[in-house]
Amino acid sequence: MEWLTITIDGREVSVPKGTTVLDACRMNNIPIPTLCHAPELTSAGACRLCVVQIEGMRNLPPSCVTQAAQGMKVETQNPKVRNARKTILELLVANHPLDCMTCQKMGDCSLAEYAYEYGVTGEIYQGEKRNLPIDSGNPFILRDPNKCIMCGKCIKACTEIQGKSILDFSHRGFNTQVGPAFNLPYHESDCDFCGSCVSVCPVGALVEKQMVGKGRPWEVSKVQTTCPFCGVGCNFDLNVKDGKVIGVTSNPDAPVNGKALCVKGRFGMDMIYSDNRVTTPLIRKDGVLVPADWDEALDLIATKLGEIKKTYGPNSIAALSSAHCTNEENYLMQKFMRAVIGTNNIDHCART
Amino acid sequence: MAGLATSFGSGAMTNSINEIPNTKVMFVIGSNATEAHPVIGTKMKQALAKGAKLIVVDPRRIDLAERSDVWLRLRPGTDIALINGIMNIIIANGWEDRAFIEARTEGYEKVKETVQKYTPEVVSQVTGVPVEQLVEAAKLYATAETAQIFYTLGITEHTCGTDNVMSLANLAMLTGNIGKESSGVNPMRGQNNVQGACDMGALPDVYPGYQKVANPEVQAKFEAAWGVPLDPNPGFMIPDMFEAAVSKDLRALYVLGEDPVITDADANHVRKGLKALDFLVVQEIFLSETAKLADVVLPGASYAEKTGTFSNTERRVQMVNQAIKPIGNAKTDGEIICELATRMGYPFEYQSSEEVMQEIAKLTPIFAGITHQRLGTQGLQWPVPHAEHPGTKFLHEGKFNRGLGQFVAIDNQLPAELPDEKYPFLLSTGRKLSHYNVFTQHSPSLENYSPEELAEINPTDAKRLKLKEGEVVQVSSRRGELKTKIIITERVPVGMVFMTLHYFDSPTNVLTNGAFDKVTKTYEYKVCGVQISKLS
Amino acid sequence: MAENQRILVCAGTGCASSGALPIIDILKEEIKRQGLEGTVSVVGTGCQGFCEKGPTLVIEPQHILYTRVAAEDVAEIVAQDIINGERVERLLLLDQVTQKPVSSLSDIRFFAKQHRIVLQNCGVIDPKKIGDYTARDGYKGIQKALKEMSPEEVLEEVKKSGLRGRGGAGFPTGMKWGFCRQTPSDKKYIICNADEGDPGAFMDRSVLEGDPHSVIEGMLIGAYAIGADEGYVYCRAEYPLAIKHLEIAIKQAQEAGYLGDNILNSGFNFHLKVFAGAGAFVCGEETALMASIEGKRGMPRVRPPFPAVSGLWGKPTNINNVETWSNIPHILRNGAEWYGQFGTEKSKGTKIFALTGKVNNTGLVEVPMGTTLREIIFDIGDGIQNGKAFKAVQIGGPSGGCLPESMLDLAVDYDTLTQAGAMVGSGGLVIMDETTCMVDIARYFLNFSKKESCGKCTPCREGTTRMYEILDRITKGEGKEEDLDTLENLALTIKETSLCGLGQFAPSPILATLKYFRHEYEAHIRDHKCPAHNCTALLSYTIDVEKCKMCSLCAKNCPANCITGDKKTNTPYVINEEACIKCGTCLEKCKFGAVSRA
Amino acid sequence: MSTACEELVDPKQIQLDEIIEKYRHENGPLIPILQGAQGVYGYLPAHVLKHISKAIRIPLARIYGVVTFYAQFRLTPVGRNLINVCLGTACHVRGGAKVLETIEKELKIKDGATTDDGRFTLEIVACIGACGLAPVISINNEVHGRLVPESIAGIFAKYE
Repeated sequence: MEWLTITIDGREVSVPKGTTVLDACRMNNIPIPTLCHAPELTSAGACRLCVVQIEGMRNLPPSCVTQAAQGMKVETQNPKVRNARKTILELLVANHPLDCMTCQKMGDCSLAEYAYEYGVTGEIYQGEKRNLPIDSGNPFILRDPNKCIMCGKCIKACTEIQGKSILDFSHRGFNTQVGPAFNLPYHESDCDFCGSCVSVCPVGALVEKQMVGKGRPWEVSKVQTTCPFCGVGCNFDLNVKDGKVIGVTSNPDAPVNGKALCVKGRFGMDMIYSDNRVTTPLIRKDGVLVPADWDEALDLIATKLGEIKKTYGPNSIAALSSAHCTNEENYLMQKFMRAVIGTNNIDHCART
Repeated sequence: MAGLATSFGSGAMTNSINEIPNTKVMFVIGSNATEAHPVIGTKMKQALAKGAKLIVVDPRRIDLAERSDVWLRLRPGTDIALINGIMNIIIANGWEDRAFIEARTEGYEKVKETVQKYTPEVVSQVTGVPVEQLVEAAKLYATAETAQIFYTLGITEHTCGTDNVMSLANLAMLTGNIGKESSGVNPMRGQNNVQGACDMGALPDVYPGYQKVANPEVQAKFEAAWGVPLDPNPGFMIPDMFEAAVSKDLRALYVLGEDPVITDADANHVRKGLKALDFLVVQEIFLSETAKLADVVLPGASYAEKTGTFSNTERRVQMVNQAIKPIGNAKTDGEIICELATRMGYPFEYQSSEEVMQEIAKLTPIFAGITHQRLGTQGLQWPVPHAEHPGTKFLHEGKFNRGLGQFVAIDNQLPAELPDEKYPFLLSTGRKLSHYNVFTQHSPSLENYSPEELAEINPTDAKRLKLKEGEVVQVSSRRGELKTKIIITERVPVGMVFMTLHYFDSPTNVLTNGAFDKVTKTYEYKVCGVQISKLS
Repeated sequence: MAENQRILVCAGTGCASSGALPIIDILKEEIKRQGLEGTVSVVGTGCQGFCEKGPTLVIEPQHILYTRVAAEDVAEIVAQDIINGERVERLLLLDQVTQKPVSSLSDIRFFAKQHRIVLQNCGVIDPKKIGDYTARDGYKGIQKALKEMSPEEVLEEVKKSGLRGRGGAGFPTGMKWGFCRQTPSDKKYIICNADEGDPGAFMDRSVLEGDPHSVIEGMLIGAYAIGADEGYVYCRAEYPLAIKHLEIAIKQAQEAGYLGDNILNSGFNFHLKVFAGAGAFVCGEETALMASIEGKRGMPRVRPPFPAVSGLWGKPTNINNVETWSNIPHILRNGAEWYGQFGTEKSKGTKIFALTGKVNNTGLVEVPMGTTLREIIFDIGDGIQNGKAFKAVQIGGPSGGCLPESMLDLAVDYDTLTQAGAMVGSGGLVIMDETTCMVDIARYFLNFSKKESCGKCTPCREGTTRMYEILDRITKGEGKEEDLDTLENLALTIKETSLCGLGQFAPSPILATLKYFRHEYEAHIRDHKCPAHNCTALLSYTIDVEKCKMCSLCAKNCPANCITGDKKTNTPYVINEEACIKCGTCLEKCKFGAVSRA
Repeated sequence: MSTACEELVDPKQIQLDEIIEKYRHENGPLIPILQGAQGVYGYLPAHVLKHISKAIRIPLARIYGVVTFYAQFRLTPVGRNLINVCLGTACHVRGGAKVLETIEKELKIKDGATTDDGRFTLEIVACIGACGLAPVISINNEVHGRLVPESIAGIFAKYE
C-alpha cells in the first residue's frame, strides 16, 4: 500500500493513498463535523459542514470528498474555517424547529451537538421556515419534515442499503423536500418500514415511534444480539432502560446486515411485552389450565415422564425441539431426550 | 437439506450472504426473498444495482419478479420439468462446463440421458413458460461469470422437495457454478435457528454436527461423554409422531417453542394426534394453540432474556445476549431443561450457556473451534474445526464435501393433490414481510400494521365469482375450511389463491395437505386444491 | 435594378415575436406578384442581432437595413427599393448622433465596430438549408481535419489558437479536450451545452437558430480530436426554434454524410442527438447537465472526478458551449495564427455579448476580446435610452457583477473582468441607468439564484434565501445597520463553501454592488430612501391639489383604480395610498406636473 | 386499477405507451418520456407517472423528484390560456416587475396558479429571449412586448 504524508493543523501524518481528507483527520483523532457523510453510504459532499482549508485550493473544499494528496497542507480549525462552519450551522438552525427540549433526538442530535460547539445563536437569520405536516400515520416511524436538514442520507439508505428507493428529493432550492413520491405519508407509499432511513438520520426528522418518550440516549444501554425473526441472522442493539427493552437500533458492525434490518427486526421487539406472554407455569386441573409454581410443574413432568418411560419404554416419549431456541438449548433438549429419556424421538418443525 | 447432502455431501447454503452483492447472475426459484428473507432481499437488490442479472422462477408476480430480467411464471409443481428443460437447452447449446463435470462430478451421463426428453417445446407445454424465456434463462445462467441459485420453501415444501433440490444441484454442477465465491446453491432457511436446531442434532437420526446415531464410533463417543448407553436406532420424524400418537405407540410429547397445530399441514390431523396423547408438555413464551391442549405449560424466555447462540442460514453462529431478566416468573428454556433433567435423576449442572457451548465444541467437529468469546460481535461460520480456524465462507472449494459431486437423474412428478372439479383453485402458501410465522402477531405494532390475512386472488377469478376487494370469503379443502378477507391482484395467476401462514383467525394449515416428501417428510404446503365460496 | 438580390428577413425569436414571420410570406407573395421571382429571393434567416429594431430585413448585395418593418410596409419596400432602387427612408435607422437616416449596414454604428466570426452566417443564410452553409465554406474545417490532419494535430491547432471556453470561466479549450483525449476508455462523449439559462443572454440560441451547422461542424472536429463517437446537444426546451433548426440540420448533415458512420470515408464515426432540457438554470453546470441527460434531477456533483475522466454514464466526456463549438470550424479553416490576431494576449478571438437593458441598441454584438465596455455601450449600443445617465453595467448574469461608470474603460477579457469583480460569463450585458436601484438589482439576481438553486448543498439552498430576505427587507426600508455585515459574511461563506458555480457565484451581485454602490444600501437603511426612486415601498405619489386640472387622465390610466376625483363637483384628484401599486403611470401621464414622487 | 377501466381503450394511454416504447431502450429515457407524456395529457397526472415508473422501472419517488425539479413539468392541468411573464434581466430593468404585479392583481393569482374559472394560468419565466421588446409576456406563445401596466387589461380581453 502506498502511503502519503500530509500536514494537518501543522502536524505531519501518514495515510494510505486513496484516503479522503476527512478519513485522514479522523484516523488521527482530529474532529471534523459532518452531517451528510456516512461510511456505509456514498458521499454527496452536500452539507458542506466538513469544509477545511487546503493550501493552494480555491475556496474551502469539503473534506469528505477531497482525496488526500502527497504534501497537502490542511487546516481544520482556523478562524475562516470555523466561521464558515458556524455560518452553515446558523443557516440550518434558522430553518429548523427549536423544540429540542421535547425532541426525541435530544442527546443524540448531530445538529444540536455542532450548534452548541460552534456557538450558534439561531437568531441571526430570521425569515421563512418550512411548515409541513408531520407524518405520523404509521405505527413505526415518526417523520417531521420540518426537522429535515436535507442531508439525503435517508434517501441513500433507502436506495443503497434497502434497494427500495421510495424516498427522494423533490422540488428544489429552499423548497426542497425529502419524502416518498407526491410527498405522501409513509403508510400511503410503498415503504416496507425497514427503518434504514431512521438509522441514518442525524437529526430528529426520523425517529422510532415506539421509543418516543421512553428514554433519553444517556439513560439507555445497548445490547448487541441476533434477531429472532427468520434465518438471515441480522444483528442489532436492544435498547434497554431500567431493565426494559424500549426499542431496537441498528448496529453498524453487524456482520451480516450492517445497518439494514426489516420491519420485524427493528420494530417487532414489542412482542417481548405482549399481553399473551405466559409468565408462570400452568397445570391442567379438571380440564382447565391453572397457574402453578415451578416445583409443582417440574415435579409433575418428571413424575409423568418417568412413569410413561417405565411403563411404555423410552420410545413412547418424543420431543419437538425448537428452531426459535438457542443452539445451547437445542443441544440440551436432544441430550435430555437421548441421555435422560433414552430415545432418538426428537425432531423439530422446520427441518427442510 | 437431504437433497444437497446427497449431491454435495453437505446440506447448507454453500455461500455467504455478503457474497450476494457481487454475484453476476441470480437464479431465484421458489423464494420470495424480499419478504421472507428481507435483508437477503436487500443484498439481491444491491447486486441488481451493480448490474447483476436476475432470473426469477415463481408462479406469483413477487417483488423480485418485477425487478427480474427473466421471469419464468411456471405452473406450480413443475419445477423439475423446468430445470430439466433448462439443462436440455444448456447441453444442446454446448454451454455446459465440461472441465468441471469431468473433474469434480459423477453420474453426469445418466442425467444427460434423462433430460434429453425434456425438449424446450415439451417443457414449455408442461410448465406454461414460453420457449424463448427458457432459452434466455438458460443462457444467462450458464454463461455467467458467477451465478448463484437461491431457493426456499417453494422448492422444498413439495412431495418431491428432495428431488427438486437435487435437480438444482444438477444444474449448478452442469455449469460449474459452484464451489467458488458468489457461485453456488443456496437454500435460505426460514426460521432464525432452524440451521442451529439441525446442527445441534434436534433430528431423529443424528447427534450434533450431523453425526449419525447409527454409527457405532459416534455412539461410543457420545456414550463416553454422557456416561449413559445410547440408542443406535433413529427415532420418529414429525409426521410419524402424530401417527404414533393416534396409534398409542407414542404416549408423551414434550414440545419446545413450536406451535404445530398452526404450523403443520393438515392442522386437524395434528390436533387429533395431540389429543390422543397421555401427556403433553408445552414450553412456550405465548399461550399458543398447541399450549392450550397441554397438560403442563412451562413459560420460556424470549431472545431478549437469555444468552446463547443462533446459527443463521449461512452457517454463521452468532451470539444472543441477554438484555433483560425473564418476564414475570418465566425461566430460560435451557434452565428449565436442566432442572427437569436433574429432577429425573441426570443432573445437568451447567453454570452458563457458555459451558454448554464448550461441551458442544468438544463433541462436534464442525463446532470444535467455537467459544462464546471467539464469536464476539462477528460470529463464525462453521465448519470451524479448531480454535484458530477463521470459519468457512463458502463450501466445496476445489472438492465437494462428499468428494465428487453426485448428479442424480430425476423425472418430473406431480403434486399429491391438484385442483379438480370440486376444489378448483390451487392454494399456495408462504410468508409476507410484516410477519414471521405466527408469533409476530404478538407484536402490537406489527399486528396493528398488518392485522389480518388477505388471500390473493386474480382479478379474472374475482370477477367470475363476483368477489370484491376486501370481501370475506370461505375457503375450504378436503381437510377443513376457514374464512379470510381477499385482495384482488395480478400477483397470482388465474386459478391460484395465495395465503400466508401467519394468522390465528385464518389458520391456513387447516386447508393444506399433509402429504410429505418421502425423504425429509416435509409437508406439501405449496400445493393443494381448494374451493372459494362467497358468504351469504 | 440590381441583378440577383436577396432579401434577408430576420426570423429569429426576437423578430418573430415582433411579427417577422407574416412579413416573409407577404414579401414572397409580393415578389411573385411583381414577377421578380427569377432575380429576387426572400430568405428567412436566423437572428441578425439588432433585436431592438426588429423586425429587421437586409437587402443584399447592397447591405441595406430596414428596421421595425411591418406587414403594411412590404409593398412599398418592393416597389420603391427593389424595383426603383430608392430607399424607403422612414424605415431606415436614425443615427442618434447625426439624427440622419443611415441605409448601409457598414454605416450603422451597431454593426460597424463589430467583428463577426461566429455570427458571420447568422442573419445571412437560411439555417434550414445545408447548402447555404456549405456555400460559405461550411464543413471545410472537418474535411481538412479528416483528410489532412491527425487528431493530435487538430488538438494542437486548437491549443495554439488560444481559444478559451465561452461558457463562463474561460478554461482553455484545447487543454480541456486534451484531458478527455488522454483518459483511456472504450467510449467517450462530447456535449454541446446549449442550456443558456442566463436571463438576458441569447447568443447561443441565436447561433443555433441561425447557423446550426457551425455547431455540428465544431462538434465533429472536437469528437475527432478527442476520440468520441457520440454527442449530445443539451438545449433548453424554452428554445423550440433552436431545437427545430438543429434537428433539421442534423438530418441534413446525416444525409450529406457528415454525421453517422465512416464520415467522408475516413473511418471516423460520430452520432449526434438533441436533448431538450426541461427548465433548470443549474443544468448549465456540467455535472448537473449530465445528470439531466441521464434522466435525473439536475443536481451538480462534487468534482473530481471531472467529466473528462468520468462524465456521462461514467464515461469520459467533454462539454463546451455553443459559442465555443462554433468557433472551432473557423480555427480549422483559417488556422490558429489567423485566429490569434483577434483579441488580447490571454483572451483570443471574439466574444458575443447580448446587449440589453436601458441602452438604445439592444441586440447581439460580436467584438474582439479587449474591446472596452465604453465602446460596446456607447458606440455599438448608441448610449443610454431617453438621454438618462449611465449608472452601471451588469456583466455575466446572475453569477457576474455590476460595474460602475469608472470601470467603463476596462478592456473586456476574462482576466480583467474577474479582477474587477465581474466575469465574462455567458456574455450578458445589462445596461442600467440612474433609475435603476442597485439594491433592487442585487435582490433581483438573488431572487433568481434562490429559485434556481438545486437545493443540494446547504449554503446555496438556505443562504440564497436568507440573502434575498435581507435584501428584500432593505428595499422595503426595513433594513438594519448590521445587515450589511451579515450580508457580507454570508456572501463570502456561500462563495467559499458552495458545491457548484451557481452557489459560488450567487453572491457576486451582492459583493459587487456592495463594493461599488454601498451608498445606495446605506440610503435605504439609514434614510429609508431609494436614490433611484425605484423601490416602491419607499416611494409615495401625491397629487398637488393646486396644480391638478382635474383632467382625469391619471385616474383613467391607473391600473389599480386608486385615483379618485371629479371635475363636476370640483373635487381634485387624490391617490389612495393603500391601494396604490406605485407604478408611476400617473406621474408619466400628468401633463401639468401635478403628480410628484417622494 | 378498477376492473371497469380495463375495458375502456384510452387513446391517450395508447399514445403514452408509444412514447414509452420509443424511448425505453435508450439511455436516460425518463425526461423525454415525461416531456412526451405532458404533450399528450397537458400535464402529468399521478396515474401517468405510476405507469411510467412501472414501465421503465424507475422508482416513483425519483420520477416525482425529477418532475418537481424542472420548471417545464406540471402536476396540475393548465388553464385555457397560459401566460408566461418574462422576468429576465432586461425585462426586470425595464419594469417587468410592475407588469407582473398588475397581472397578479388583475387575475388574483400568483406564479404557478390557475384562475378559478380556468381561464388563465400564470407562470413566471426567466427570459423568453425577446429582450429587445422588454418587458414582455407571452400568452399561448404569442408574444406581447414593450408593455406598461395599463396595457394588460386590454390584452387579456382578447383571450377567453
